[in-house]
Amino acid sequence: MVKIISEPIQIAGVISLVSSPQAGALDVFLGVTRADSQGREVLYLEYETYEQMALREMTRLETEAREKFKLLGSAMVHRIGRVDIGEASVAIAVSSAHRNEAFAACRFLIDQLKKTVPIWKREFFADGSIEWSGESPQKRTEQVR
Amino acid sequence: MVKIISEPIQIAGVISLVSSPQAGALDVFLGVTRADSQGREVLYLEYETYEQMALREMTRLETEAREKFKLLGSAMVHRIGRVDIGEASVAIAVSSAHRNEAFAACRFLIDQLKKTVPIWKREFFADGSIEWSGESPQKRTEQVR
Amino acid sequence: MKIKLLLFSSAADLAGFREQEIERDDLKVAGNILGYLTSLNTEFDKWAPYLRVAVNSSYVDTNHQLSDGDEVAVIPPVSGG
Amino acid sequence: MKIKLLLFSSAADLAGFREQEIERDDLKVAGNILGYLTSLNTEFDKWAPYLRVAVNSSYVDTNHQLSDGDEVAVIPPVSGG
Repeated sequence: MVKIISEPIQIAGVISLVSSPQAGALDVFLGVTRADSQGREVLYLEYETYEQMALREMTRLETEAREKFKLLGSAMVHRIGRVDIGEASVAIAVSSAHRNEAFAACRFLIDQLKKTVPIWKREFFADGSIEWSGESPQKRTEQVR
Repeated sequence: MVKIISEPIQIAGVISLVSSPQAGALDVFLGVTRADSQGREVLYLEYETYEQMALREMTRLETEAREKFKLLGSAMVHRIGRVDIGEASVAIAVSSAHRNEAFAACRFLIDQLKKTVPIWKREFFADGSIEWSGESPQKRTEQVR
Repeated sequence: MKIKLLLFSSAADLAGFREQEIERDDLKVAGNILGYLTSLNTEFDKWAPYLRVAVNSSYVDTNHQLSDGDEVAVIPPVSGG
Repeated sequence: MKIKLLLFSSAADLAGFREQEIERDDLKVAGNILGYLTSLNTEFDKWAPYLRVAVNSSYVDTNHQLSDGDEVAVIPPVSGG
């Protein structure tokens, strides 16, 4: 089950999506907006997405995770639009009979989501600047310096 | 923050215990009653504890986890008494700046809890039998056979 | 070739638009879209190593053959999560 | 030596009680409590390798010296989680 929403993520609802009488272990990961980004104060974030493709990629990742790990349920919910400090931008929940698979699958899904799902984060800093997060030619140049 | 309770675990409440403006990652593990225990149908579980020592052990584990990993918050809640199929017996939540620490600390805490915290599970099977879970001389003999 | 071009994030900022219907003879494969963008803003030249192209919601190689009516998206480095 | 003995889980089932105040001269170290339990039910002999002892809510070695007033708990293999 994958979703992209503009409202706050209701974590209890995400968990209920993966419950199963066979499940002995649930792992839930939340990615949350931090007040600090590499030493700079952040006021809030804004996320945008290519929604149709993002849903497709997330579904593909779920299918891959269900093949790699013995999952009973999985859910990936990403929030877009403005996300304030302390609020969750993403929730990933998985259930399995035992905890090894739950931890491994949850980790796999968040790692892959961050690599391939077309969602972009814009950081609104306390100093007034606004920047897209992620790799860019500018950042590469700064790193080389 | 550690707790032993007799009521259903309210997961949103557990998560709120570990939130922090510096947290970028939260991992939450739930241990849930399964309908199946090594091929036998389970109706429900009952947990008992040596409460004073269990709270002390859980606090010790939290302290150890906070030293090993860069945690911003942690919470361990174990339910005792009857726990029905699909209900959580334990919830562990941790928060950290980045996800590596959150996943590793959550895994550490559930692994250690299962080794040292004085809590015992009794399985009520569909066939009417009732058994304490965990190692015993009887089970060892059965394994050797 | 007639396609629908979608730009996101920093790529949309560089181009100054997010969506455009384009019809051009020099669009044969997915990689050609980067040449088109560079003709609009030379900054795209530096960005080329960072951009991926998706056709009809799937990532494709730069030599993927385009077809009339394709939805072609330029995907800057993602930063969800 | 006068102590408060706490038994849990399968250990309580074997002994037939969960809590007892006991005063005995042969209780010097934590391990002695297992001898006392075996005198009540010989099954405890088989269980000995599986049981840990805690004094005042901390695990101790079997050679830990007991003191008057200690709360001594017999901890069968735990199964929380």
